[in-house]
Amino acid sequence: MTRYSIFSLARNALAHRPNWQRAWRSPDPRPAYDVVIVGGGGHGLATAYYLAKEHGVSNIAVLEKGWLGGGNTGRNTTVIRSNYLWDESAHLYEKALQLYEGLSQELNFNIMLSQRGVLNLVHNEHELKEMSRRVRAIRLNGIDSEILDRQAVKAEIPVINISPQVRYPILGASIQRRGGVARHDAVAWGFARAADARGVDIVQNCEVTGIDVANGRVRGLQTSRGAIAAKQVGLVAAGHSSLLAAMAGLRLPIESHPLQAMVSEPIKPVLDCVVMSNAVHVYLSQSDKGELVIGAGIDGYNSYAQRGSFQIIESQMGALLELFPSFSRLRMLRQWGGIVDVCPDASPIVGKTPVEGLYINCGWGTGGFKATPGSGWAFAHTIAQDRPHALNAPFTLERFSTGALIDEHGAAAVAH
Amino acid sequence: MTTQPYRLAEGGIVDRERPLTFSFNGRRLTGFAGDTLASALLANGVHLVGRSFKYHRPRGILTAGTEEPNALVQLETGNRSTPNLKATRVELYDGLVATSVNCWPGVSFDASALIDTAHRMVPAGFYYKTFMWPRGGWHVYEKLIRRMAGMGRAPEGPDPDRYDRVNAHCEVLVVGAGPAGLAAARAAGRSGVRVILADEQPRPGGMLLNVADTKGEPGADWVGDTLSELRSMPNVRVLTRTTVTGYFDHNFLVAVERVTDHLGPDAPAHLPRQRLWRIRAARVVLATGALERPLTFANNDRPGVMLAAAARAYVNAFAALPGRRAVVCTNDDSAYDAALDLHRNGVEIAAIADLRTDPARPAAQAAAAGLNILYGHAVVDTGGRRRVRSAHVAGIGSDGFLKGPVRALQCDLVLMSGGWSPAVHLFSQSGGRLRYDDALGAFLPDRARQRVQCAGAVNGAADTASCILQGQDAGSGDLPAAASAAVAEAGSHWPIPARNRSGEFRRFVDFQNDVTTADIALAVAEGYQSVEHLKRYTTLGMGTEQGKTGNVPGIAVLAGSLGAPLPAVGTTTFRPPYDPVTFGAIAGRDVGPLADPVRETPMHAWHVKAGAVFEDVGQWKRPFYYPLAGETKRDAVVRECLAVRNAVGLMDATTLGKIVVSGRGAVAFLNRVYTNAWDDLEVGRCRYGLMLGEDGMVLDDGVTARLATNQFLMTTTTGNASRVLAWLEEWLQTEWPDLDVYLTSVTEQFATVALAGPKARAVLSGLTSDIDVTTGAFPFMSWRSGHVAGFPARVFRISYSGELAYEISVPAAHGLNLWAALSRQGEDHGITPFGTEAMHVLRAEKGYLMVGQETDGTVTPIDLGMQWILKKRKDYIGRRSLARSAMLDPMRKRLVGLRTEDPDLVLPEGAQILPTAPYGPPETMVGHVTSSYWSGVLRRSVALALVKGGRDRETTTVHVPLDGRTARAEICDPRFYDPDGARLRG
Amino acid sequence: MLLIACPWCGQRDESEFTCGGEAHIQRPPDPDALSDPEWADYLFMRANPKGRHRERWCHTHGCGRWFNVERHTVTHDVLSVYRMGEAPPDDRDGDPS
Amino acid sequence: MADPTVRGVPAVTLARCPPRGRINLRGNCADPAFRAGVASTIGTEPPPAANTSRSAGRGVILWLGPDEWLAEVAPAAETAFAAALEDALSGLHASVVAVGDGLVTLSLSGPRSVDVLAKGMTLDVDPDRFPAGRCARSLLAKAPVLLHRPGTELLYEVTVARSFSHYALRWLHDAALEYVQTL
Repeated sequence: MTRYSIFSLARNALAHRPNWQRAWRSPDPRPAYDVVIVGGGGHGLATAYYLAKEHGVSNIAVLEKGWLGGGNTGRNTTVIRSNYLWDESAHLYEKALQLYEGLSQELNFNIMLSQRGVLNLVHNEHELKEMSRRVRAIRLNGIDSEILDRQAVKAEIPVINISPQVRYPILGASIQRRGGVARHDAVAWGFARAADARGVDIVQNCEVTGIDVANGRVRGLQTSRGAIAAKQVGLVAAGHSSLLAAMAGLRLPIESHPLQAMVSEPIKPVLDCVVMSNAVHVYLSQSDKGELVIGAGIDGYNSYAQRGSFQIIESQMGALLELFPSFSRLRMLRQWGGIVDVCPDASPIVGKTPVEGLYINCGWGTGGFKATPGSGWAFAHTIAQDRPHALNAPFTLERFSTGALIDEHGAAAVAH
Repeated sequence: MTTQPYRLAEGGIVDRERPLTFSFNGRRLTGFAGDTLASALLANGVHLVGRSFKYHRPRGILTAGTEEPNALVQLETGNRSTPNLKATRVELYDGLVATSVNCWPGVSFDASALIDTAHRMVPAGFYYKTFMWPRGGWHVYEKLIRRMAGMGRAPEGPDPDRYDRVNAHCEVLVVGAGPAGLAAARAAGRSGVRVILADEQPRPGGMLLNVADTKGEPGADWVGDTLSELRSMPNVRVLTRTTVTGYFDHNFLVAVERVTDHLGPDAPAHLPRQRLWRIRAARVVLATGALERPLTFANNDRPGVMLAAAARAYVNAFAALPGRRAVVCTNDDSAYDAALDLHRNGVEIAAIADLRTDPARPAAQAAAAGLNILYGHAVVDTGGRRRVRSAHVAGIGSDGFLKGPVRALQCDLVLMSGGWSPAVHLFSQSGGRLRYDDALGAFLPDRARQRVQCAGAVNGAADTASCILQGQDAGSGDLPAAASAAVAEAGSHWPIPARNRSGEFRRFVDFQNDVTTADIALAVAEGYQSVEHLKRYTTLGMGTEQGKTGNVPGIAVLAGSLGAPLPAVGTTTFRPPYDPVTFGAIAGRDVGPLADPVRETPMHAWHVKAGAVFEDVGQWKRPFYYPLAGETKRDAVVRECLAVRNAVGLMDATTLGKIVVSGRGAVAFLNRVYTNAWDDLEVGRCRYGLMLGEDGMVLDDGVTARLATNQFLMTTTTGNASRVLAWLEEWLQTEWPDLDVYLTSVTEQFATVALAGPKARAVLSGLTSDIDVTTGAFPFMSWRSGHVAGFPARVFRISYSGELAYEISVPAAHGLNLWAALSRQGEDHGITPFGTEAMHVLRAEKGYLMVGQETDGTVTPIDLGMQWILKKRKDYIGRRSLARSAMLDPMRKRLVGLRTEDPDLVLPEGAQILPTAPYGPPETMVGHVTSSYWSGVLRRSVALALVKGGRDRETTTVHVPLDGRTARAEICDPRFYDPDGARLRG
Repeated sequence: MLLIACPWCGQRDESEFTCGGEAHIQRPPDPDALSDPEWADYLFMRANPKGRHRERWCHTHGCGRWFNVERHTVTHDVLSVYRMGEAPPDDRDGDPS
Repeated sequence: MADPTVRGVPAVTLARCPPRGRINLRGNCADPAFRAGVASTIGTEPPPAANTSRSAGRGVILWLGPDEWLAEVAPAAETAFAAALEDALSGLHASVVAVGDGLVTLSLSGPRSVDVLAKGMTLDVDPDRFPAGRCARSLLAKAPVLLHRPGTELLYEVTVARSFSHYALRWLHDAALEYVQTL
């Protein structure tokens, strides 16, 4: 694969006709693979990449029912952070963040990781106590996190309204300076290009219609492009986890809900970090294009429609304008929804299933994008070694029977 | 008054009696009432109005409507400044101030335009290929790139305007008031049902406003008649300046009415600037018309290159000439009408280059008018910088290559028409399927998912007559008749070959984002071949007009490069909104003082007078503490606590949830929702109860009193009041319908005052004659009814402070008076009002749990050391979950007390607990501090914590890292004060 | 914004309702008789179908009644509404749930 | 357009009604004994039809749910009525709870009252769709309300929980400004 660089750009600029290679091939599926990853989103592509790179698995396919990154990878608000309360989550998301920090170089694809800082605003006494608990735990886990008072918040975000007169005044905030945003499509494309370069077959427009299981072991898949035999199968299809699991006779503790987001028209830079508020339910950042990227809460009903109800946008907008009264005359340019698979404890399931050779990675709820490389890295290990890595060992399906849940509702009180 | 050199002497809808002065980029200009900013600029000969997003190329006015990609302006200054408005949509008012966006120092000389010369270095997606070094370096490059991007600016201060949101219901909603929409509204209106007709323009009429009246064809008169009939119908509501912008499930549509934008800053203050309509329609008729498409020839983006229909609108509707000498390039018939209208108004038509060799409808009129028509020809390039100066015309062979010589024609206007795209956006939003019509070269509405019909140009109808026909049918609910004549056939010559294939040329598909045919070819070559990948990789159609002009040409180019038929490539999904929506309008009234309800108790006024500091608990305002002059929070809280411990205090407990549980099944019900047994509770007695979720985690707690054999009064925590009631109702209605129980919330019916402290009895006894408050007659955990301070009251002898205490409930209307009476009565005893913080301290000294502080949804009663409250045998909600293997783990975090080595040290709540001194992260954390206060009565700090192993670890020392240092504390019994509870029974 | 027909109040806006998730999940009469996995199945496992979905809604800001809704999770069409305790309507043709 | 008055009548009039006695009633309307018990005290049976009210000499009964009603009586008589109902319904599965102090009723009248309500309610409050004797629990912006149209004139009663009354008043006032400029 031609390396991307300022020089290759120059070469092509001078060339009479630019000749860039395809970022990835588009092969027809072969009849059999060692490992088949179902789901061509960030997590699936990352899994394939790390399987090839870290574990030397050579015969891998990624099956995508539509186009690469067309699910939540291309629909989220691109926030990246690792400031989670419980040790289990903190370690997993921190692994992801560390991989993100070197990802552009590793993939030779600029994913535009912008560590501009993520602020979590606090609006009442109860939240102040929660923040204190969270920040202390995060720091003792070796992850960066600071507490800001009202004035410090204003210093970080000049356009924010810290007046005590508003309904829910800002009392302070916590900030993870290593947190930030990245270009979501680039993460999928970068992993796809790098995985393809290592021989992974990435097959788009290939929908899985059945999972072949014989005496407790997975044998292969039925797809819209024919049967494919596989020694091992990893299910990584946010928004369709329950449906795929059902094909193997499994029930999951998951419900799929719409999660909505929107962008404003592009404006000159006014916001240099990511701002979140659980209490008033809104979070936003400004893209490099100048659009304010704003996330709302989850709709209350199950849906696979990638669209939600307008009232969610309305209530989130009221909250936004309380924090940023000067944004009132800006305009919503685009609005969309994704499908999030929500677990009862707002933590993912990454590990083995009762079916031998079948592995599942799902239930990331609103936290999937920020975990992408870590999720793929740990899942690849789980598949290659047929046992979870210490990082994802706590995130088993069994925990719902034993009760050893990892309840991150505090972290997910508002969608990120 | 300055003259308007390009303004026609007559015609159009502008009011020449009402000249308006305005400023553009600092230039004072004049227009007329009825002008848009765009038409006024054209009338003044101004074409260079903006700069493109990426290359900062000079851009002019391309369209006459919502689809405008180029002419974006920043309107007004200060707190009313608004970015990125389309000049083609801004109605002119006197004193209007507009400036071009995304250019510095100005629109005619823009420093950033340098980029354009290096454009080959920055093709689509270039940023994915560089800026990767050094590691983490992107954050640096990013700052520069961000400054280049971004179009207009956000205002600096809060928005001074008001916004409104209103719900509307109708049987028929008609979107668009062109011929089809007007006819549809009239037909529906005549049937007597409620009709809403919404149109984005200031005046209804649609395309009919832009065409010169032609004999026979319905025109302005027809619009006038239809409108007056509609206005005479009480069941019809006509909304102008109203854009229907979102089509959601169950025929819910969102429209934005620009109520005062056309009046500018002087609009009456009591009127909203904009009104967001939330419309629920039984049936929807979409008469949204069609949008003309540009052609993709080299340098098709110069100022003065304009869509043919737009030019027609400016001449006919606004009497503004977009130029003096025009070259027309088209692949469909409608451009001929434009050429004729311009010609009629004195614009010289240098040539009409028609890509088609034999147009279906030969342009007889044009020929008759002596216009120079070149069949099989096209504009292949243009000249000029800040304004088009020439158009290069050449023949196009059937092979798609140039044929014959290239002629340069001098001109100051190039009109293009690449056919029409029906405005199917709303139909697509509604879930309707689209189909590609080869003959029309356009996507048309196919199968609908909701109750919606399309009529007119959006359906492919071309001439006014068939639009009206379709409108009538759709309006009366019939299936629209097929169009007698369809949108004129459009040859799909995308892209148009360039003058010299090697040379320096760009053909723009997305004008705002500077996406060229080459960018699309590049994306295809690199494998970004799905429409969605193309869009994301090149930003095609991601501009502020969402690709209204560029999408179909772009997809056509994609199809071309893939060698696939266009329908196979497909279209991208149309997402709301159709047109950008002001944030303020979406928020409506939910801002400022109305952002969220503020709930106050009947005693609120007293608290305010007493100088209370308030705490937000949900929507409630609760007194946090009552500082005296010069007192710190800690001083005040200590004073309040000591008053309760040594004398008496009173607290507003009104916000606690109160639920009357009545019916034969009441006891059985309580047995199921609480972990303890209720059968043996006597009338007149109270009992503490703990509620679990079915997952075994503590949900809520509170005291419940037995009012009568089959009637109980349950209390819940403030924060959970409504949640618990809803949860109980759910169990009753869905699981236990057989249980005879009714639940009634009386939270708001009663005002409740907690009277706590050794002197509480003395105070109470002085205010009641019919309640015997002696311990024997009124023991702990019982209640009595009677009168307090003359008000009918229920008095509960319960305590959350560990002192002798009563909670007195009276009808809410008497709350303030009761509070006052108690304050007066207690004066001699030093009665002191105390807030929630003192309450927290008092209960923490006693080791009492506080839901939400000791619990966080992951804590079981066993973790809290409350096995005593768990029924052994009988079932209750959550019981089974407590038996799950992980719940029995002895190493779960359990509630303990913490005694700091340094008695003066108050540990911060949330502090983490280590088994050993810290040795560097990641540390092993065994728990955290849940509550921690300075105890005035014990003259030391007290703390509660959840720690692995819990009280089995009593007397062991743990380490608590603080900022900079580590504190040591000993695990102990959480009951710090009066452990055996002698005081509250006394 | 969904429009939901409350069995008592008729068509009302979604904002008046609360969605309670999958319907017809009976609380086991004797929880102690269940294994941990069986209990987890009642507590956490959900069908989460793509297509026809039977779920519980409460008219929270109306008559306060809980009832059942059969709704399509892709089109969001409300296929039927029936009261608590009533039997679900027989499966019609349509997406399998 | 802003018209402070429409044909001389104030476009909108917003007022806080004097205190009322109110009793929350639960019971089985299919049971004749229940209906009779209620009728014998209030003077009329509870309306069985959803979202309707019935008035009698002694009070008004509004439908809240299939087994729930709100009886409005003179404030002074609340306790007496509650006691009488307790007796009349004793032995039945019914519940009688006085709630008069917990609720506040606002009245909104005038030709533009419908438009003001429409700004905050998703209910179809069109006079023809919401005729005299109609009532409904719903939301006014962010406040749970009970809307009632007691008579044929254009007057709507908005009943809210006591702690929401400030919000509801302020909200309605703000929504009405457009039509009356000042209140």
